Amino acid sequence: MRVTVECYGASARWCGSDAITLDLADGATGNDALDALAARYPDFAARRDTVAIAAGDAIASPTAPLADGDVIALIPPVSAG
Amino acid sequence: MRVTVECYGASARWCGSDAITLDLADGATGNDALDALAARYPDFAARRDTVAIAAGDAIASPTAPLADGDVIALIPPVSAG
Amino acid sequence: MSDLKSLPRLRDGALNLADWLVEPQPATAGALNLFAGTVRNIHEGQAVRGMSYHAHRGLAETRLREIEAATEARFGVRAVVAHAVGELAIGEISVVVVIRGGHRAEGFEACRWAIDTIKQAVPIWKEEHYLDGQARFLEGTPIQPVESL
Amino acid sequence: MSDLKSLPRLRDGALNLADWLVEPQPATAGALNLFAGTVRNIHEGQAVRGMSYHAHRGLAETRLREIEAATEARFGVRAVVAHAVGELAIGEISVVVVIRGGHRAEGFEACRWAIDTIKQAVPIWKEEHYLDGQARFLEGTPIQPVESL
Repeated sequence: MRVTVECYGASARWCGSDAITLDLADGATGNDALDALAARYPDFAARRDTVAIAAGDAIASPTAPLADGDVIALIPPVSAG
Repeated sequence: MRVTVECYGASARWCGSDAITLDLADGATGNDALDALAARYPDFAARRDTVAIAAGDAIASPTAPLADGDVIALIPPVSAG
Repeated sequence: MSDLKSLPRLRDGALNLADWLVEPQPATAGALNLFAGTVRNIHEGQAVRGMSYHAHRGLAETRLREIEAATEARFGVRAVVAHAVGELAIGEISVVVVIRGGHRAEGFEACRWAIDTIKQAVPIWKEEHYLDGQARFLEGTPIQPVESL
Repeated sequence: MSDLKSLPRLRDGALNLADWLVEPQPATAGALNLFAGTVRNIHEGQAVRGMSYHAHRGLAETRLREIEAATEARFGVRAVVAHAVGELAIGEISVVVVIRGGHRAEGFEACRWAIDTIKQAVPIWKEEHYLDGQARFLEGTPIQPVESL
């Protein structure tokens, strides 16, 4: 299945792009998507454990299964204020 | 000697007037003025120890001697804000 | 824009927030803290219709400026404080503290210290007017020196 | 006066204080606390010329409203919060918290909690632009749920 990953804040620098398309096995979770990114982008791999995933306008569990066509967002450590 | 006492805030209620003239012995201090007021006004006597004295735009020591013609101010407990 | 520092800190009638916020934020500052005190419609269960603020004007002006300077020196911030005198209605502003500082930690501390000190060191007295027509001076705290607080 | 509660909390460009102070003080409130964050001209020794604020707009808007509601529930006050997105110059306002409450104790606590929570729970990222032409995303903190703070 195919999942689109939107890269917010510094995560776009770590992955070299604002949006990435991943081909994942059926039943893959958010964690599987993060693993795929970490395998591909060393700068992302170093920060993987600080990054949350959003789906729509909410934080998503990294253990929930994704579906074909899903769009998820990388939420790196925040610096609002 | 003669001293004028200006009564601020609730002290005007305790003494029944905004300003009082006291006749005091030469060399009398702020404390002597407060004693004279306490002797005359029971409502003031009950609050005497909570009241400060100002002279000009500063708090004055109650042990400093007064001079004929001095004007002092009663500063009862404050409630600014 | 007038030079705020040159104006009196004691004003007749309710304060207007915008008057006390006209200064620009210093380029080195990252935090702006404001506190304003307003007249409430109830006090210890009694319905209030308004408040009169009485002051020893000379000493109050001196003390407000001392508090401003002490706040700046203690916390390394810019401070402006002001207090109203006279009749105020419910919701109107009686006191303002504005702090401009590097970071929020000292901004909050400076703002809190300034308003706490104003309440204990400035010769101003609140006289509450109740809906039933009665009026009463509020109990206060014996006046403290600015630097003791 | 528009109904502030119905407007977005995330705004393009620098915030204007007056926009966030239009609501009347409730008659039961005696304290108004405001905090505003502004862009500083120096960060860790480097000269800064401006800041870009990037956001996950949908989640940031949701989180800002959650923080407003949580502040009101926790501290028994009225709260309004807002955050800027986009390019800001030195001295401009990036974030505002307005608290209207009964007394100053809860006003200061609510204001501090709201800004501390915004900094840890809202998906916004600061990109600093330096005088030498470089730019850098600031290190942040892993995003936290509002209610954990």
